[in-house]
Order: sequence, then C-alpha cells, then structure tokens
Amino acid sequence: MKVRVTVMLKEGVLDPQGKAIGHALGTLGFAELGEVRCGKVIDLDVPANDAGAAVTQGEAMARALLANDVIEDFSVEALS
Amino acid sequence: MKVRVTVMLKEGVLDPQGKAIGHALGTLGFAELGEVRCGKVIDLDVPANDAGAAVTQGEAMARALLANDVIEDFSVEALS
Amino acid sequence: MKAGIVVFPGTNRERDMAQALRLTSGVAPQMIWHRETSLPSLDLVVLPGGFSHGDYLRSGAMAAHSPIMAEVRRFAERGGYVLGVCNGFQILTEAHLLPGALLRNAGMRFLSQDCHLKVERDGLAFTRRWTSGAVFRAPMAHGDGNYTASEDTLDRLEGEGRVVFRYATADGAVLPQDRTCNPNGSARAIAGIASENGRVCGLMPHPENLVDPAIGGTDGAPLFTGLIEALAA
Amino acid sequence: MSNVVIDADLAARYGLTGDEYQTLLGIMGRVPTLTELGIFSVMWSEHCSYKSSRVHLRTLPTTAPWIIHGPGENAGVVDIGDGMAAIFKMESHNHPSFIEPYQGAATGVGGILRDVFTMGARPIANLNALRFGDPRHAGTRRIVDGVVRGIGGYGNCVGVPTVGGEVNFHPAYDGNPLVNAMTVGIARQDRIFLSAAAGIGNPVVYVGSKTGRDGIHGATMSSAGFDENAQAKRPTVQVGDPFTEKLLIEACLELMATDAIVAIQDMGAAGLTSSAVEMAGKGGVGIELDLDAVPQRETGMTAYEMMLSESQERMLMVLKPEHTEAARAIFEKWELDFAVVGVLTDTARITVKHQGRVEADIPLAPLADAAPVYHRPMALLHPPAHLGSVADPEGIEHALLHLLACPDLASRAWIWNQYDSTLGGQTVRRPGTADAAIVRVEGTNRALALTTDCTPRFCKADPKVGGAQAVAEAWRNITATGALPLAVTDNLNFGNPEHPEVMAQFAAAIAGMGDACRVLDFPVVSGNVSLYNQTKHASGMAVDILPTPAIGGLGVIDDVSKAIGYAMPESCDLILIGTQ
Ligand SMILES: Nc1ncnc2c1ncn2[C@@H]1O[C@H](COP(=O)(O)OP(=O)(O)O)[C@@H](O)[C@H]1O
Repeated sequence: MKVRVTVMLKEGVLDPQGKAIGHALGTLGFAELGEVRCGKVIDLDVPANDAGAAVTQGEAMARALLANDVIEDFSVEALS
Repeated sequence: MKVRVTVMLKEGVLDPQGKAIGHALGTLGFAELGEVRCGKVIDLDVPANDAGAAVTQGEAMARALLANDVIEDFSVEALS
Repeated sequence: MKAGIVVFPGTNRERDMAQALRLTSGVAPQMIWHRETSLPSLDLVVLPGGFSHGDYLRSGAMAAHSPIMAEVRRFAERGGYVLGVCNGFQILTEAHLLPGALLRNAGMRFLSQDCHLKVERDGLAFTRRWTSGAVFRAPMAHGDGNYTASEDTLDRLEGEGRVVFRYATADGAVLPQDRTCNPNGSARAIAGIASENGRVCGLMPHPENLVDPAIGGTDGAPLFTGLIEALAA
Repeated sequence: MSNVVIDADLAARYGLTGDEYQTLLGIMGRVPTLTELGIFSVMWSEHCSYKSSRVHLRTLPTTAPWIIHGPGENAGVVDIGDGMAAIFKMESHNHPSFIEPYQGAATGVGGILRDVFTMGARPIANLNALRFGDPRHAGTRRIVDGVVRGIGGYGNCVGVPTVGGEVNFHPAYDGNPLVNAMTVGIARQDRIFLSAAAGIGNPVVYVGSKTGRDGIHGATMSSAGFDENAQAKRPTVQVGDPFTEKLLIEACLELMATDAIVAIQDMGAAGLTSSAVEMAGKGGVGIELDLDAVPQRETGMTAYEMMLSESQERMLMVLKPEHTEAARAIFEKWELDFAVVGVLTDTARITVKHQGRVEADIPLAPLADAAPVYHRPMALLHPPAHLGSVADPEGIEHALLHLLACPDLASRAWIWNQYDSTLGGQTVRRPGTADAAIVRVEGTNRALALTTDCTPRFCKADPKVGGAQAVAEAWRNITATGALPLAVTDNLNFGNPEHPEVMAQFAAAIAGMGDACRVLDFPVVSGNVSLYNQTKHASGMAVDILPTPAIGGLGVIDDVSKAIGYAMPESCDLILIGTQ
C-alpha cells in the first residue's frame, strides 16, 4: 500500500522558503498572492493490507522521523 | 482560494533524499519498505473565485517557477 | 582533557575539530563512529559540522536517531559536557538535547562568511575565557542556521541565561532585523544556546576554524582553552 | 528494442560517421549488436576519444623532474616534497549545465572529485572557471543562480572547500555557459593508484550507487552541437548525490590504506563502458562483465542501458582476490553497494553477459587503436583588428567607476559566499584575499597555491597570444603569493571543430599555451577538451563561443607563514614593477 505523508511548518512558524517563493512569484507577475507555505511530501510503500493499517504505519514513521514536532505538523493519506 | 501544488521527481530520476529517508526508516525498525520518494508541496492562496480558475493559476505558477520540468512532475489540487 | 568526536555518515568537519582540540590541548581526540553503542570514558563529546546523512529530510534529523545518540544523551544526563557545532547543533536540537530548531537561512542561500559573535553568558565552561559582552570573529558556513523556537521557549532561554552567543556587529551591537550582522535571520539573533545545567552547548558558527595563527587567526581559541581549563579542574 | 535494424543509418543517429561505421564493421567482422554499437559510439565520441583534438594536444609539454604522472591517467600527479604528491585536474560540464544548471554543475563537481580520489588522493580543494551569457540576456540569471548553487550544494555537502575560481560574462555564452570544475587532492607518493588492470582471474568490483537509466548517451550529447531543442534531450539529466560521494571518498580512502586494489577507475561519462574498456585496454588484458550482478535502481534495464548509464557516484576496481571480503566489509560499513561484476580474462576482449546472453564481445585493442583521429581543416586566422586610439569621453573617475561596476570586474563575493571555503581547516587564503588561493597541506608547514585563469576576449582577438596569456596569468597569480609554480591542468572550451576557424583557434591557443608552459617550466599534467560549444539564436544561426582555454595552475610554498595576500599593509608605499 502506498501512503503519502505531508509535512508542513506549524502555523506561526516563519517559513523562509514559502516567503521566498511568494516573492519570486510576485516578481514573475503573479499578483495578489496571499500567504505561500512550503512543505514536504514523502511517498512510502508500506507492507499493509488496507488503507487504515497503512495510514497508521505512516503516522508512526512521521512521529519517529519524518516530522519534527517542534516546528512541523503532518498528515497522512492512503494513495490509491 | 487555496491550491496545493505537489512537485515530485520524475519516475526514474534518482531521488537521493528518498533513498536516505528509506534507509533511515529501515534502521529505525520500519521493515519491508518499498521505494521512498520525497517531494515538495507549495500551498498558495490565489485570487480566484472558483476551484477551476485556482487550479489553472496554480498550474501556471508550477510551470513558471515551482517545478523544474527537466526532472520534476507536478500536480495541482484545490484545497477546501 | 579526554575528548571524543562523533562521526556520522556525511560529517565533514571532524578533522577541523580534531585539529583545533589537538592544537589547544596537545591531546588528539578520539573519533567515535555513529554506530557505536557505548562511549569510552570521556570529559567532552563533540558533535562536529558537516552534512550528516546529506542533511536530507531535515538537517540533523537522521543523525539524531543514530545508536550513539542514546549514549550521548545518557552522558549529558550524567552531567557530561557536550559541544555541538553547526550540524552538531542541529543534531542536538533534533535529539531534543537543546530546545528549538534550525530553519533554512532567511535569504535561502548557503552562507559562508565571517560573522561576529557576542558572548552573552560568560562563566560557562565554553565561555569562561571571555567576559559577557566580548565580541569575537568566527566563520559561518551553513544553509540551515536560522534559529527558531516558540516565544515562550525564547523567553525562557533568555530568562535562564541560556543564550550563549548572539550574532552582532564587530562592536557588539545586536540587530536581529539586520542581515549584515544577523545573516541567517535567527530569532533574536541567537547563534548559540546551552542546556539548563550549562554543560550542553550548541552553536552554528565554527570557532574551530579560527584557532591557528597560520589559518586566519585565533579568535575561536578561547572556547577550547576555556573548556580545557574547566575540564582539567 | 530487439527488432531494431542496425545499419549505417542507425549508427549515424548514434553519432558515428559512415567511415567510422565501416571501420567498426571491419573490426567486428559482423553487424554489431545494439549494445556493441552503443559501446563504439561512446568510445569514439569526441568526449572519450579526443578525435579532433588529439593531434594538437600531443604538442603540449608534459614533463619535468617533479612530474610523477602527466596526462593519460585520471589526473595529473606532481611531487610537492616530503614524499607527498598533489593530484589535480579540471573538467567541464558545460552542456548539462545549460539544460539543468543546478544538477549539471553539481554533477560536474562530483565527476572531477572522483577523477582525483580514484588515484588515492584526499580532495582538499575545489576551484571553478565559469563563463555566462550577457547579464541582460533573459536566461542568464537562472543559469548563473543554478550553477553557483549547484557547485556550492555539491562541494559544501561532500566536504571539500571551494577556494577559488573566475567568472566572465559575454553574449557568446548566452546559450552555452561554461562550467569548468577543478579538484586538487593530496596523496602519499607511495600510495598512488592507477587504472591499468592486471592479473588474469582477478575480480572486477563495482562500488557506490546503484545503476539507473540516468544520462544515457551523455558522452555523445556533450560531443554534438546542441540548441534550444536540447529540451527534447532532457531525460539525459543526472541528479547528483553528494552524500553518497562523501561516503564513497571515505570508503575508497579506507580501502586504499590496505593492499587490496590492483586498479581503480571512476565511472564518468559512458559509465561502465569507458571504465571497463579503459582499465582492461590499458592493462592489455580482457574483461568479462556479468550485468546481472550490477546493482540496479530500476527494473527491466537492458544491457545497452546498463553499459551506457551515467549514474553518478560509482567506481570500478580490480581487487586482489584474497582481499575481496575485507573490501566488501569496508563498503558495507559505509553503507554502499559492493558487487563483484566480472573478472579479468586473457582474451583481450570485452565480453558483456546479461541474462544468459552475450550482449557484446569486442576486441579491445582495435576499439582503442582504430579510434578515429581527425586532422580537421583549419582556416587562416585574421590578425586582430587594430583598436585605434581610445577616446576619454567621461574622465578618469567615471571611467574607473564604470570599470569597477562592469560584470567582469565587479566583486565576486556573492559567489564565494555560497561556497564553504574554510572547511578542512587548512585554508590560509580564502577567495578575495590573494591572487591565488592558499591551502596548507595538513600536518606540514607547506601549502599549495591554486588558481584558474583565462581571458577569452584576448583569445578571440589572438588565440595564440591569448593561450600564452592564460598560462602566464596563472603563473603570475601563483608567483604573486610567494609560491613556486609547478604545473597546470587545462580545460579547452571551444566551438564547433568542424568550423575551420574554430579548429584554427584551437590549434593556435594550444601552440600559445605550449610556448608559455615551456618557457615558464610549467608543464601540463592533465586536462579536458570541450568542443561544440555554441549559442544557437532564434534565427537558427549558431555562434561559436569565444575560444576559452581555461588554465588551472598549481604551485607550492614551503613556509606557509610567508604566503602573501593582496591586502595593503598600513603605511606602505605603492611600488610598481615591470616594463614601461
Ligand atoms: N567562481 C568562483 N568561485 C570561487 N571564487 C571565485 C570565483 N570567481 C572568482 N573568485 C575569486 O574572486 C577573487 C577575484 O577573482 P578574479 O577577479 O578572477 O581574480 P584575479 O583577477 O585577481 O585573478 C579570487 O580570489 C577568485 O578566486
């Protein structure tokens, strides 16, 4: 089963990368952009038989390594 | 409207980051992991009235800046 | 002083650190591979700079889970001295031995340049050769050195005197918004912090690269000579 | 792929001319397999065979009492005293850097590092010589940004300080930047490793990263003209992994401290093909490869793909059989792939097996000896136009400000501030502080002086004088620090060699370089040629780049405390030395 772990900086944590991207998009002529936030996705192929078990495994990996809970939040979804 | 642009390395392109993450998860005891791929997400707040227009704008930004089409693919979805 | 330097895959400033310790203490430190599950008898453990595991995912994240880190944690809990420089600082925060995190530099670029550090807290083993307010020069070389922590944590660090070094101008002015003297955009211009007991210290710049008059000067040497003094006592 | 018809037309698409294909048929005595055609096409590409440049390169001086190995090995080796050697070389990654600036430049750094540590040296310094298009040209900013970040991204992570370089801008490079990377390493003279294979029956071992379908035909691509349609060739881009390269450096150096290695060669352009062919060819032995044993990142790869893959961070070595398991343990400690993929034979052929089939079986001597050599036609060069007198329209102060602000002279701090130059703890003079970078040899009082130099507009005006000038400038930069110049590496970047004027520039620049090197006792010990550098305009017109023979110079200073920088001491008179 494939799962996708999405890791984003917590609300309130400054996102230098998002800020730089927003700025660059502005220079390219994309106007009126609101906040830009940048994060990571990690796609994993886990040994599970159903989506529920796969998501549980993904969450365990996110807690153990993939996200740093001081600055980041994560979400996990099963990919078809 | 919020859109999420997800950028992943193309199939077949070496993903050093995914490789290292897979290896580290293995040492942490997460066994039997298949391939791990790592990408980025960019959440954008765009000036559009409906999901379709927002996605179109997201795609334009992905093509212009967010994805490097030499080695990366992207997808865009509207966020609620 | 018996010092050990932990080497992770991708560590690359272990030789610089060994040279600095050898030059200042006259004794060569031991190199310790990250897979070891016990530490030899040591006075000081150093986590040096580099790109452990390529800095992939997050700088220091994978190294924080190396087998040796459980031992480093135990060593610190028993009151041992730990110094983390650059990637070593990142690893200490990822291992929760120090609070906060190091984000991408505000300007998004790797920064390799000299900076000036103001000593905010003297009297620690790491800073006893300086007095508070002293300014010294140190090279910095990192992409992820932008220190961040919650406002509460920052206030606590300040209140407990655990902010050890701040980025400053050559004459000691601290200007957090000014990228010429706080180049990576760190919160409150924090460059280095310490644990509650003052024995675990992490900082981003590289004092170990300024200990030899033949290689640019000796501005960083007091950190090492102070440590040697403190740990010999 | 099995029903492809192999004939002269297909060979032409692989970059072989009709004559070259006839020679191939003569050698093989039959129609080649696709894998064999691939092997010939890369080995006979400009990049691997130096077919247009060889006759000229031969004229360069390459010897001196202090030269241990000149051109012909992976890098040049120079005696720097105390039983130590400096090993160095420069290499281009121009075409990949146009297609994908970050990865192109990064993998360029990775490639030149491998050339140096494959010989047993610990890399201690990187430099680079960069040429970009007009700063006002639309694409220039993106290319400059990507190239600089790529060089830093790879070098900083792999743990080698980047200590110097040079940058020029000119419209001729708009569609074809030049990215020349130089690495310098240090080894003990009694621990230098060469590439000639020996010992029938010895195992051939593959180490490093797994093989994927990366950069197939990079060598032929870098040998053919390219243009805006380069977009279509994109899958040839490779992604670098400096972390794996760092592990590879440490693992190789650890193995090199033992007595296990007979021969070693990095897998660069044309990967497994060129490393296997060169090692066996130089050693005069045969080699048999079993591709089933090659560590693979992707499934279903064909023999053709594996032989031509340019996946990065891989090496091939011949080991003494009794040391194989000890070697395996070292690579496993560093978490790298290690596989016995073949054996040396007495057949003088390269035989490639895959899934029970012989996919290639080629006699090695003719593959090397019959490689094409061209004496390409040369035009008569026009003498440089007279400059005439220069008017002074704005006064000397304005002129000075104008000069200081021009892209070719302005500060480079924004570049070198992205490169870790202090890493290693031996950098005596960083960028911007002396005419050459000064890096101490660890554990000694001695240091190396390193520089890269070339002034392309001089070379355009008069290639011979320009070639000599580049050498002389490198020599002066080293001398100015107090060091003794010892040797040079070069990176000869030119346009399309099928243009007689380009060929004439090439020959003249080499003649000038050779003259200067001889006069200055400053031999060439290694180098690289990059041809077919052209900017193609929308109109379809292709403009050759300025002739750019970049010179990398190396010198030694016995007492590092005597190294001189260019900061003016306080209270000092300005003294000018030289002819009027
Ligand atoms: N691409 C580069 N990478 C690193 N350092 C560079 C680069 N380009 C220029 N430099 C450094 O900038 C300084 C000035 O460069 P340049 O003007 O070419 O020097 P010079 O004319 O004195 O030889 C030198 O120290 C040089 O090494």
